[in-house]
Amino acid sequence: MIPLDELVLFSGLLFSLGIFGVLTRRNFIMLLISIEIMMNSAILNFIAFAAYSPAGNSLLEVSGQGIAVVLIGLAATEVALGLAIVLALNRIIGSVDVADAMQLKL
Amino acid sequence: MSLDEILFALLAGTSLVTAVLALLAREIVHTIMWIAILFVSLGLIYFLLEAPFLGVLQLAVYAGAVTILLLFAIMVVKKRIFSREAVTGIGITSVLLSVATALLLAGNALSLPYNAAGRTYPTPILSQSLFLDFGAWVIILGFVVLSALVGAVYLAKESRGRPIRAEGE
Amino acid sequence: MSFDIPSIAQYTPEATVFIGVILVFMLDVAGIRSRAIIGGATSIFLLLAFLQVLADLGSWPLQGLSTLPAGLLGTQNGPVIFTNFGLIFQGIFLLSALLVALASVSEADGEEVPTFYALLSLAALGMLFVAISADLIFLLLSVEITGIATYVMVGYTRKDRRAVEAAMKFYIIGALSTAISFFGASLLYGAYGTTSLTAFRALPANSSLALVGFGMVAVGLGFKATLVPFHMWAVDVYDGAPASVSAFLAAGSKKMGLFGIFIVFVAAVRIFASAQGFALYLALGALAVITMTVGNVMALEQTTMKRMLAYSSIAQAGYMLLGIAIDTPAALAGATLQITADVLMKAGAFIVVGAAVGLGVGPLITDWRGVGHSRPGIGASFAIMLLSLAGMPLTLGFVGKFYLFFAAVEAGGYFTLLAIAGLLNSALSVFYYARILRYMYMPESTGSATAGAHPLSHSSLGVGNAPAAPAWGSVRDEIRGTGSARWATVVGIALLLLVLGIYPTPLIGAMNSAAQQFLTLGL
Amino acid sequence: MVDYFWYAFLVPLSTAIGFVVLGLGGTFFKKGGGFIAVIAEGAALVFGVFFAYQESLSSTLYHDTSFVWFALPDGTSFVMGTLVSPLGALMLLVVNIVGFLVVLYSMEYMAHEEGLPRYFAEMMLFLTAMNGLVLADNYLEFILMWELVGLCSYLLIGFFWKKPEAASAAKKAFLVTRVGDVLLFVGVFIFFTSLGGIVNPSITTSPYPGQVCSSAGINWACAGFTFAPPNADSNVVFLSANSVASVTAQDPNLMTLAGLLILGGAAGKSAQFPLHTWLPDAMEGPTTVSALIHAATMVAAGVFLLAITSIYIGFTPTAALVVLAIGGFTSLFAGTMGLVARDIKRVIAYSTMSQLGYMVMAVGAASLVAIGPGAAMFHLFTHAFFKALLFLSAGSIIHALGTQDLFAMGGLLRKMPVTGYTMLIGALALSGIPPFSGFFSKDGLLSLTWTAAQHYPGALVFFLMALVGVLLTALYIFRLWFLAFSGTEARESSAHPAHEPSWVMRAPLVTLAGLTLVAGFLPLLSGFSHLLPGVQWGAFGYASSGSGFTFSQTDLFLGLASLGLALTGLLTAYALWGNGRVFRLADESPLKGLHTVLVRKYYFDEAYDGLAHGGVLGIARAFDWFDRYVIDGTVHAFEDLFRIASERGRRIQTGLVSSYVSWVVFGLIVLVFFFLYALPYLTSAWGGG
Repeated sequence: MIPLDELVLFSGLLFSLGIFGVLTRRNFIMLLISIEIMMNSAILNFIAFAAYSPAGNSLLEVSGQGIAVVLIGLAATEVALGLAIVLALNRIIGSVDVADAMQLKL
Repeated sequence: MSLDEILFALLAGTSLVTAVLALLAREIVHTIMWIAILFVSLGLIYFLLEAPFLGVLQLAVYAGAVTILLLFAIMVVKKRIFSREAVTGIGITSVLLSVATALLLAGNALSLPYNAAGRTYPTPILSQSLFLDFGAWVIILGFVVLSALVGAVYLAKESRGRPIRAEGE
Repeated sequence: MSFDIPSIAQYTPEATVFIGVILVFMLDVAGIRSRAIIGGATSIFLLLAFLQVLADLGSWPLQGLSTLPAGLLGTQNGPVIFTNFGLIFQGIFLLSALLVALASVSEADGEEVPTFYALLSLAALGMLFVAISADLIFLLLSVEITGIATYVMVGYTRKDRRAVEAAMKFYIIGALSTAISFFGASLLYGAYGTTSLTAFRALPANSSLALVGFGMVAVGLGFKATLVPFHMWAVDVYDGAPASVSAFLAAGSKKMGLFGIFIVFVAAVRIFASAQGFALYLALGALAVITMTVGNVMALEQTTMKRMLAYSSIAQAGYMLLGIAIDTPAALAGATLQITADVLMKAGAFIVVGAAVGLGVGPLITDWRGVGHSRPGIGASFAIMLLSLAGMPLTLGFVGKFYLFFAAVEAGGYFTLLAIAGLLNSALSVFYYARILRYMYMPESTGSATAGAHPLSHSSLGVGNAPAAPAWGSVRDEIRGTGSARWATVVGIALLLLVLGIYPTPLIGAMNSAAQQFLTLGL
Repeated sequence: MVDYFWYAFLVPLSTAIGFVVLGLGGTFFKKGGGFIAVIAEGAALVFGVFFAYQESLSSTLYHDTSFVWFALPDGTSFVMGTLVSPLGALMLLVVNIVGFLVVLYSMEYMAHEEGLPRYFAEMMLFLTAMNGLVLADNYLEFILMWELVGLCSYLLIGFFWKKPEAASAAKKAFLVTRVGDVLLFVGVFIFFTSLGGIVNPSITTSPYPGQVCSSAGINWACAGFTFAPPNADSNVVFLSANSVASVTAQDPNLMTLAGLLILGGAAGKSAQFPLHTWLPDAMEGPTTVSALIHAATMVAAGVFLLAITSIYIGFTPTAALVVLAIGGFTSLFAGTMGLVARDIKRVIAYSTMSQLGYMVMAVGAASLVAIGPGAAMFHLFTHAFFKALLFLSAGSIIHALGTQDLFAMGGLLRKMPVTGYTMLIGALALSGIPPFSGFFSKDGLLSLTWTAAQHYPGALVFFLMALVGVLLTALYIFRLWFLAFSGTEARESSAHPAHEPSWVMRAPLVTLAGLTLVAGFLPLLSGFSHLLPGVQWGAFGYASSGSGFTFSQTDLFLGLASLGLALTGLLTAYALWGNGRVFRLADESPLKGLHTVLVRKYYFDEAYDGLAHGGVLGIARAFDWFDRYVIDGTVHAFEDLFRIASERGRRIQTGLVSSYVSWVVFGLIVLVFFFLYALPYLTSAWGGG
């Protein structure tokens, strides 16, 4: 069995990589991908903690995996909506670069 | 080191490397490929964690659907699929911020209070509880999907008329 | 949690709103695009849900109509819990959606109408679920319903470049915050083995996991509540979005974030109060003070009305956060009061700004010169809203702020400093609200025409002006310009602010008991 | 306890109805609905006089707390109560008599102005707030009304909003009084936190050792301090016995601080020394507004506040002494400025500041010797009438001539006899010449201050200042009167021939003149003296102490000294600006020595200018400098600071979503770092729990 601290360390690193991506990339699709990586690290956490959760009643024990199922659905939904926004943005400014969408400022 | 741990080390290593490659790739289609590998290796890790249902779900939804969706979006918005773009934002600030996040989370992970033995959950119990114990979450997720659906259909639809240019443009 | 028929009855408000959504879909399929029909239907369903919530709260004269089973209040049932506090917030959320639905009936018809109202109702539905959640995942998912609906609402004028840009920014920061808060939730799950908020309260803070988890969830909810430094999207989004959507974001979605912070942190506060003492109050208090100060200072130099209102809305979030940062029943009741006031003030102000085009007023603050004279009804209503925002007595804004600061002083010690910071901030905010009032009622530029004349303008000059013509003509123009539904909403909000400001006793009574129950009974 | 006091809310309600009617539909009425304002204020006057009369008959207070405004979870509730007290009843008389006359006067005076409905609506709102203020039973309600009064003052000063001077004067008044208001809030907070919630109604005896309590209502300090009865709901009631009992258990330094902060609030509204600068500028408002708000009522609210708080101040001699000092100094200081003003309204405005200084001084003295603030309230009462009279007379001149420049006037007595003589009565009363009311009230408060100076020698300096002020008062007001009325014709040709106004404006003048004549004798009525706790009938050595009159040589001497000073001032003014024979014109033959007067006038004018430049004006300039650079400078520095911060902050808002993300991540890191490391550290540093 994989040690829990390694799992959490791994998911933390994955999360930080996601943040790195959000901070550095200007392409909207890349931002979506980075956020998906972050969501995946959260899902991984839930599954990992579910595997190691302390003894309790049965309802609580599996909830980590249940949450993970729901989160996968949520993340996919978010991507779909994000892509719709990409299309709308691309249609108007002809670009998916967020640096091209800077009219609102000051 | 057990087989599980070796496999995990391999998969985690693959995941991190592919994530870095995906985020640094200048060709967005390459990013999609790296990300697909990342999703697959994550799915395999779920199998290692005795969560086969989630592993399958990960492979189907992420490595399958989401990747294809992303590729599709690129095809729609880009005139050419292969087009290099600059990674513009790597500055000292962004690197510092992400390293700081990593350090905080890593420090946190290394001070975990317990490391109990693992346990397994058969898929039937999970599926049963999804509709009984966690029914509320699923219903709420349904509402999330509904509003995303309404919104995505609306936004993606070609609207009639020319774009409005804001004043000041 | 199982859904038998008796238990479904307790979800009457949610079901009513959802039936409204389905009706809108059916009208859409029937090819109806009229705002009067769709908006009217949505408003009716939101109103019914609102009345049902009032009945559940036992408000006069609806007290007999509650559909909540006896003994349900205050007991957790799976991921949901019904409390008076939550019910009050359900009312607040429905009110904000209702106001926006009513006011947007006056906008132009178009293909986007069904989508707009369906999403508005779905967003309201999400907020209703937030108000009854007793489980962190349930809470965050419900927040996500509203989040996703509002991302699209911001960009629903999809031909407007600024709106789509705003939607894009909102979406990115929103999705990022969602990811952060779910990561935090996973850590909390790891620390406690459960995601039940009531269970959080019962368990000790046994690890740094919980600390980090609470911090990350605070980021995700703080984004919705526009706390500094998670506020930067708000200004651009409120600016770029259609004004009615900005009204909904400022009045509804923000309050949802604050409510989320309340119910998550009331657990955190209780846990840490024993283990960590005072420091968590310090963090929350500092966050509140920073938020209000940044909001107020930044509002000072804004040139466009919407951005000014956006910063003022950020500042208001700071005041409301004081409710949990002080953590007494009085403070929580004061924050709820302030939230109620802010729903009316901010929704009203953004609706007025949305009507500006119809009134022939531009987006700049200076464009409002003389509006108080030329548009008496809207001008007076807007003035009341601004006075209420500034916390002038006899308005609901004053009652909320006074109550909140009073609670801080009463809590004593360090909390007195929070009250002083709040008072100083209110004093600062008067500057920019007064500036608008001055433009509206004292357009100084016209002074140059008579500046050369002798200071004593009256008999010595012989220019006895006849009293101005009766104002009904300009009121009629004004209603035509804004649309009757929007005009009525704005005037109604202003009257409500005054009436509740002069006689807030029933409101306060309800909030006091709810806050007390919330802090002592359980979630 | 008489039941009909329950209806005391009718007084503010009458004008509130007037406000609503005029505010909503003022434009539909002819002449801006002036008659509606007169009717509404007339009703308020009838109710006000009725309740004041009932209060003077009964020797009890009426206190109603049935209307709970809102309640806190811990049981503290805020009550919008009604308190009919002696001082409040007196104020009801002042506010409504002057208010009614001024509203009546406005009907003609303001008839040709633009925005008349707005004017009357704002006047109604002001009167509502002022009546509410005097009937308030706790500090919270008081502050609400106080703020509303300030708002109306701001609106009315800026009534001619097209005039930049008026707009800036309104802003200045708003800002300066705001400073005072903030001090007041803090003071009240201190009272609340240190006195709130303590209920011990059994203590009704005097806390001053050795004080003999004769009869209730006369020696107010001995009346058991039941100015407001104890009230468990409303924690910040005025002066209830329980509060006083707990004052003695308080930290004296804290109480001194609270007293000084309250003084700050009063100084802001009553234009006392450091916060006085707004009042002269406020003369940019219509003259009627100056008469009602900036002479008789609102500025008096500061004195009223000090009076109702005087019992708290009395526990800390330091605070009382400071109150006395501020008042005494202002009375002299404002008088010197009054000497140099050219604008007729500004002269009266300085005189208002000076007279308010006397009242503040008297409150301080009353606190020091631990008797009721009746002397100050008596002067407030008489001053309201003669000052309103002076303003309305000045308004009559301005209405006729269209100028406010004193040196453009002259010889008006023949053309405007009613205005001239009524203004003369006002001037005589202001100077303190018997039998006009000002003599009695000023004499009373001077003798009180003298008594205080016996116990606290430090007060002597300010007593002397006030005494010199008496001389100056007579000097500047008669300078004004002589310049305006003596002679036979105007020094400059005026665009409008001077004429007497119609009865609508004359009636208030004559009524006020009549009141000025009789007001001084009112304390002889035993009922009325009940409204003036602690007042001394100081005329020529006779002091009334409720039961009878006692004679004192000190009082006789003081009365004579003050009268002598006033006469000296009058005669000096006459020698400088009038002519002996010209002055006699008023009595005998109005036809002599015009040429001489003109020459003499110019001569003294220049001499006076030289003197002013050298001396008085120098002092005035120093204060102007202080006002402009220190007070305004501080305000501007803050404004600039925030503006720069705001400008800098705008640059962070780049519009690039990635930078927003950076801030979110930054916030995340700070928050998590705090939770992970700072929180445990702070906990160990401060200790848990």
